[in-house]
Amino acid sequence: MKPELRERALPVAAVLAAVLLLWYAGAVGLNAAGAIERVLTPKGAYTTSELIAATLNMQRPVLPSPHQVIADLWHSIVDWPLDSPRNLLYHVAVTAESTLVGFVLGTLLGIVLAAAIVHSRTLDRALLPWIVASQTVPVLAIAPIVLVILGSLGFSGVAPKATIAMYLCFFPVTVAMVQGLRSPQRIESELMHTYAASRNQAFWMLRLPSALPFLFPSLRIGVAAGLVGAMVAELPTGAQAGLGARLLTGSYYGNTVSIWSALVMSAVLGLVLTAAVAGVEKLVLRRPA
Amino acid sequence: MNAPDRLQGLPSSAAAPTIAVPAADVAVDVRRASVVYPSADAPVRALHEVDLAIGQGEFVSLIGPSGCGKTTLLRVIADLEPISAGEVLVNGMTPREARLARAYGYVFQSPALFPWRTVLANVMLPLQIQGRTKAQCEAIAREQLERVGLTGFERKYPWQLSGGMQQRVSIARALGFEPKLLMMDEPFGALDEITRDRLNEQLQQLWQRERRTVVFVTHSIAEAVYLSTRIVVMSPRPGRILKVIRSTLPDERTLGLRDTPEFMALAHEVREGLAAGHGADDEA
Amino acid sequence: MNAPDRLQGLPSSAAAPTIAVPAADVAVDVRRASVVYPSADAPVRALHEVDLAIGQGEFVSLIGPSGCGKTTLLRVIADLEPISAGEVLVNGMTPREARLARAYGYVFQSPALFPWRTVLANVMLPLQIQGRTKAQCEAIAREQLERVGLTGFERKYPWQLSGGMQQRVSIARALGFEPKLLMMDEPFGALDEITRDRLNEQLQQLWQRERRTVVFVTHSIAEAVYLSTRIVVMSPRPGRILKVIRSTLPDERTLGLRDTPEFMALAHEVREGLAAGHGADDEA
Amino acid sequence: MALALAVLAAIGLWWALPAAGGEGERSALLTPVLLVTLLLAAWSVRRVAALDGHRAYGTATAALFGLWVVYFWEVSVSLYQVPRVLLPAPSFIVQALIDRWDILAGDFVQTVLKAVLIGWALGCGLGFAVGVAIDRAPFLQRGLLPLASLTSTVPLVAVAPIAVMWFGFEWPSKAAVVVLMTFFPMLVSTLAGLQAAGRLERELMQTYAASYGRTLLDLRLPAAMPFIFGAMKVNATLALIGAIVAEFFGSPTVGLGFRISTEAAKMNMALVWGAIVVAAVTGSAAYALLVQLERRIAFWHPSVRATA
Amino acid sequence: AEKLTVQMKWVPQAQFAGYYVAQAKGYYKAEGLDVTIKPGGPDVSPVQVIAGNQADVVVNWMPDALAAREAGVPLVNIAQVFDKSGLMLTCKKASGVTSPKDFKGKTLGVWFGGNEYPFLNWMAKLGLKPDTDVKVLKQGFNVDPLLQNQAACISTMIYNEYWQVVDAGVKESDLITFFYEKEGVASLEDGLYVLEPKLKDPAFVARMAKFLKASFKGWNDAVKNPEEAAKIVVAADPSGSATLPVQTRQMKNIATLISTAGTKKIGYLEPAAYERTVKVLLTGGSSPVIKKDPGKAAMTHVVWEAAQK
Ligand SMILES: Nc1ncnc2c1ncn2[C@@H]1O[C@H](COP(=O)(O)OP(=O)(O)OP(=O)(O)O)[C@@H](O)[C@H]1O
Ligand SMILES: Nc1ncnc2c1ncn2[C@@H]1O[C@H](COP(=O)(O)OP(=O)(O)OP(=O)(O)O)[C@@H](O)[C@H]1O
Ligand SMILES: Cc1ncc(C[n+]2csc(CCO)c2C)c(N)n1
Ligand SMILES: [Mg+2]
Ligand SMILES: [Mg+2]
Repeated sequence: MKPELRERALPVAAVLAAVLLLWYAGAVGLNAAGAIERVLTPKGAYTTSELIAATLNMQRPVLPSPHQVIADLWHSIVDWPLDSPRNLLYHVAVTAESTLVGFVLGTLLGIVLAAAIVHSRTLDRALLPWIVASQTVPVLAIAPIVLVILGSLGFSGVAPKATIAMYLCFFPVTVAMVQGLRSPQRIESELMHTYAASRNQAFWMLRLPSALPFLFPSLRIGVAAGLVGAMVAELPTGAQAGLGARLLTGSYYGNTVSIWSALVMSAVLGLVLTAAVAGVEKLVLRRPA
Repeated sequence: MNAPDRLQGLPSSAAAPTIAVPAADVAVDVRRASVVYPSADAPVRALHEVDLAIGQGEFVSLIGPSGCGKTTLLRVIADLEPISAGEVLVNGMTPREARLARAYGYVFQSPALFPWRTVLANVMLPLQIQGRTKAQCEAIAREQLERVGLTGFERKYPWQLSGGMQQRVSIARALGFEPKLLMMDEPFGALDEITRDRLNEQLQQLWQRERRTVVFVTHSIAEAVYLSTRIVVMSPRPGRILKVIRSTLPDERTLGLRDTPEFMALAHEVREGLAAGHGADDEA
Repeated sequence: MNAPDRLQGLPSSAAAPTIAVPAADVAVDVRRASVVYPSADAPVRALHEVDLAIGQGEFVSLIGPSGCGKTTLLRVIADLEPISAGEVLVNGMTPREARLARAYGYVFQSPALFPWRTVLANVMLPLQIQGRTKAQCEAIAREQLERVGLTGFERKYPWQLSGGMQQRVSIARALGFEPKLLMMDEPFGALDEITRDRLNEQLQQLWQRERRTVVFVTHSIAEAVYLSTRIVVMSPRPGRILKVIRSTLPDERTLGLRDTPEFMALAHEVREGLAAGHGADDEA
Repeated sequence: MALALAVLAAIGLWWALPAAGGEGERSALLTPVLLVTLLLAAWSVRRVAALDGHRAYGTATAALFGLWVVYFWEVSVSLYQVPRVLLPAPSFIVQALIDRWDILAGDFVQTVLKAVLIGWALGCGLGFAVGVAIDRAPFLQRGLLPLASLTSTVPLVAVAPIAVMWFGFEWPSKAAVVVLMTFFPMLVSTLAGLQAAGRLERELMQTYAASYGRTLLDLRLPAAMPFIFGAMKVNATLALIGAIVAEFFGSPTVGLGFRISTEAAKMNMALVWGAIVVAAVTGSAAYALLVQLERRIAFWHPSVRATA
Repeated sequence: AEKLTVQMKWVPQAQFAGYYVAQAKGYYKAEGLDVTIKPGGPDVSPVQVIAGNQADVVVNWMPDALAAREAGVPLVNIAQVFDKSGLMLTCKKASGVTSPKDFKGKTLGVWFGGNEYPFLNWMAKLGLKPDTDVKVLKQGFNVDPLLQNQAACISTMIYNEYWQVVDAGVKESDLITFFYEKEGVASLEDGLYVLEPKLKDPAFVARMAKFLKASFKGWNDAVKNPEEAAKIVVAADPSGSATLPVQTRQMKNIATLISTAGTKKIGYLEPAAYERTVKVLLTGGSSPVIKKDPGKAAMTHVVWEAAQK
């Protein structure tokens, strides 16, 4: 177990180190102009190390340095109680909730749609092109309207946000599942055919198992898409709670550092969610060596 | 012109005129069936006006050069391939109805095991589909696996088996659910002679005991002669029946029979038919 | 204990002590090689301390019950499977070096054709990899396809062929690039007897002409006796060599030979060995 | 037959619409009629779907279904008097499409031809290239994959303002967002696709001592094609959404996203939906094009053969 | 208590302090109202919200409201809290802009979505053609374009974005500003709007009057005591991004836009100011926000007068 851990951790650590290095370099490069203009006075009189120090600790940097972001994260998590809107974890929880609800609904919808499409020619021909078209409708553009309409239908709380998350979530799942459910080799389908297996049996015993390798990658993409959807949906709910609202207000108040800490948090949340899906995948597709 | 009478050698009507066959006695009735595979260049005539009637309880072997349409004929009977012309009846029904009535079992030319199922679970599959209880399924599956000499491999996955072992799993799977009509496409092709002999003997005994109808594709002349009540020799391009040979061997058979002159004469006849089929090929 | 001397019957050294074999003459040298497949339940000992030396220009057949490790042994020589213990040398090199030197051709137990390539393009593949010109590749491929009787199918895709035809494409592919060492895993398993005889004859002539080293897996005793200079009988669980039979037939062979008493005696010997192998299996 | 019946009912309903009088009873009366027409429409779609023999029948089914959706949208909007600022009737949208086509054409050029096309090509190309490159380096794979998956979980609403900050207002910042969005799906699919070649096929190439490049070219890439096409298709829709949404966060005064956001604020919903229609048609067309291309290139794959 | 929902135009900040103060201090409750304040944001359209029946009354800018009227959502102004515009163009002196004449050839950041018409009107007045004489950017909701020097000037509010520029480290001496109010192209900002048909219902009018009464009280308090108002706003921000010093400063700036605070006239829409805004909107650029004069139908004093009792 140990060496395996090292085998996995080492590359991640190495790449992470490289990224941090690049990040610092980027911070110096991108912030230099602003620092020279706004921070380093009198103009022109500064040493290189002063410049670097200034770029890495600006009030309103183009790209905040990693330690600024980490410090901000740390303070937001440690300095406030968990249920305070100033604590980032509070917003993580809000976003995670709508993401998860949307993800579960989206996955179910995706699988059901795929199963229906695979089994019904009418739906395959009539629906599939429109499902594709539905995804080319920019969500953010209609999210406000969708939220208003959902609101007038009596949905409130997580439901509207989860709906948007679901809308983004179900598509990759549907596409992958349609492909997966159609992936059984001809001879395998014919075998089931000779048994006069019912559609139901063929679905559970052949189509679904052979679709699983397609399903899980799509779930990983789906959960990420759901997270994006949940955050997008947080904007037109009026900048209330959630990581999306944090990003918005951070950007609005010009607080670059808090944008980046919300960004890092959302990425971490995404990573945790995909890792959870990957864990389920390992469990389900587990085969003895 | 050269095509033999489609009822030639049918046991219950060896002497009777063709029309006299009572429908109840005919398990499979293929009438002037043709199959054409469309293709970008020239369409392939895989079967051409094939006529064949197989009685209940018969053991019919199909033999012929590679690519002559044996698999296609089996697939037509099993409702896996539509015919371009002609008519096919299975137990008096269309192949489709027969399939839905779960009238037959089919062993494919390649094993077609599900990689996510263990060996045992693969054999249990058709039984589960028929809705038997889990315990029943498992008992039958274990028994069948023992028959093909795979006890101890129940919990392995298909990819952990050798080619011949996979083929044996596939045979066990088809035998397990005791179909009235059994179709087998080169089931013993990947087996060594000893194992093959053993399974041949078992299949022969099974047929003895239960008189199921069997349609059997093989490349081994000895196997065909040993097992069959009738041997159908086919020739390719277009795929058609060249000759139907009625076995003169007694129904009760042992492996020892293979050294008898009667056996050898039959084998010789089949070989000649085959050679003729190859000749037809070369002409084309 | 029962394991035969690994050099038993090696032509150039039939009488000499084992160490005297000049390295240059040995094409394949397997020394106390074992392969264990790890498994969740009990690990499978697919090969157990196998000893085998194959001289340049020999035609060696491996025969044995299904699952006895024939494919595994071939894979070990071809550097497709690592050995758990022992040593394997191919032309004095490790299997890996030999593979990189493109020292051999391999025909798999199943056809392994690329579905996106036509039949012709599939046969051209190894030639293209060797960097021959397109025209050359195509000429050779067409010639090989003719040999296996598939002229006219060049532009079809694999899924449009019957099982036997696919297998023949795979044979044509392996023969096309004229490897010094040829490994064939049940190449003729899916073919009818006539086609099989024809290809047997061609293979025999090829070997006559060019004296390539061939390691050949088969389930047909007749085929093994007809083609081989030595026949290796294996037995399963754990996979090991039971017996090595040196052919007493002349190098020059025709199909007629098969009716000679000498041939039959050899076949009998092989069959006995096989039966013994099956006995070993039943004990386990 | 079914079609004719449904169309008849639909026309009847259409006439009844303006004719029906009083506010309240109007919808009460027409709703059952609407439902019956709905059933007839569904039936007609089924019948068309059952048709066989020609490729065009598939498209016809989809088109018919779409027409019915548009029809019921139109009817319901006027029947239930949905406010125009929430959901305009299709006829309004078509009107806007016709009247303002010059504006929308400019937006199309700005958003689709510049940002989407370039971003999509770059993102897919990069994802593919990196996938092929790190396929050989398990070390990098293990290190980069989690990181790359981060790029897909960073929501585009967060990236867009940053992209504007770094790459300016013009299309390069939108293209950058698109690159980031499309990169990860392509990377993951490429890696999965490269693993898709069967063991036997790989071993065959091994016995030929085929070089890495040869194996890649002759075996692994062809085997990966269905996966790569899958990613390209998903990316086509992602890229459109990405570019449009990115324009919400600062843009020149042209572009589909600009149009949608500014016209929405001016309550000009017909033009908003007009822009959305342009986006949807573009996306669907791109998708259909890729499907056709896939049929040509991955013709051998069972999933393609099954539907061919 | 009677339920009432009000939709803000932007995120919770001192711009809406009056409502938050009235809520926090129980003025609404005292009137027998149970008020829900919905925060807004760049993606929230108050018009859509009220059209979808998700709010009874909205805070909106007049250009947006009048455009909505033309698009079929009959909004009516019932009160105008801000009687002055806080909108301005902020430029860096380093860009070379010293007066509106220097705009030619420069890049200017503008808020779109109805807010661009005062700007277009101004450009028409200056004789500058957008996109040829000046390059127009659709500005996001922050001030980065100016800080990154992507634009010579950007739109700011006196109470908010301007200070963000300053907070970012740009010295006020390095900036030059142009007020719309002073250029004569201003339009009315934060006012309260309801749907016209509802005003037929006396009960609705009465309820709105109570709302106005309490809100005005809140506004008066907020103007008088900015520190307290800021505290209330910060506490009401669910995103946790608002800070006390920033909101205090904003409240003080907001106070300057409500010149009627503390008087009887608070919230009264001057018909002259209304007409001036309509004129600006009718003449702005090539495609004006509104094509026909709504007349007096888009405003009413009925509710305001009822609130005076
Ligand atoms: N899907 C297909 N598309 C086109 N042609 C096909 C297809 N399947 C089979 N064929 C052609 O039909 C002919 C008969 O094939 P079939 O599989 O029935 O032969 P077979 O007798 O079973 O041969 P084998 O003994 O080699 O298995 C062959 O020539 C083959 O090329
Ligand atoms: N990948 C694997 N994992 C685990 N066990 C395996 C694997 N491949 C083969 N085996 C086992 O190794 C043994 C030898 O297999 P091998 O394929 O060499 O047999 P074979 O002699 O070629 O048989 P056949 O004639 O049936 O092809 C078998 O018992 C098989 O179950
Ligand atoms: C998309 C969009 N951006 C800016 C504004 C202008 N605006 C109205 S209220 C407000 C808050 C002031 O700090 C601002 C900036 C708008 N209406 N819509
Ligand atoms: Mg066949
Ligand atoms: Mg094998």
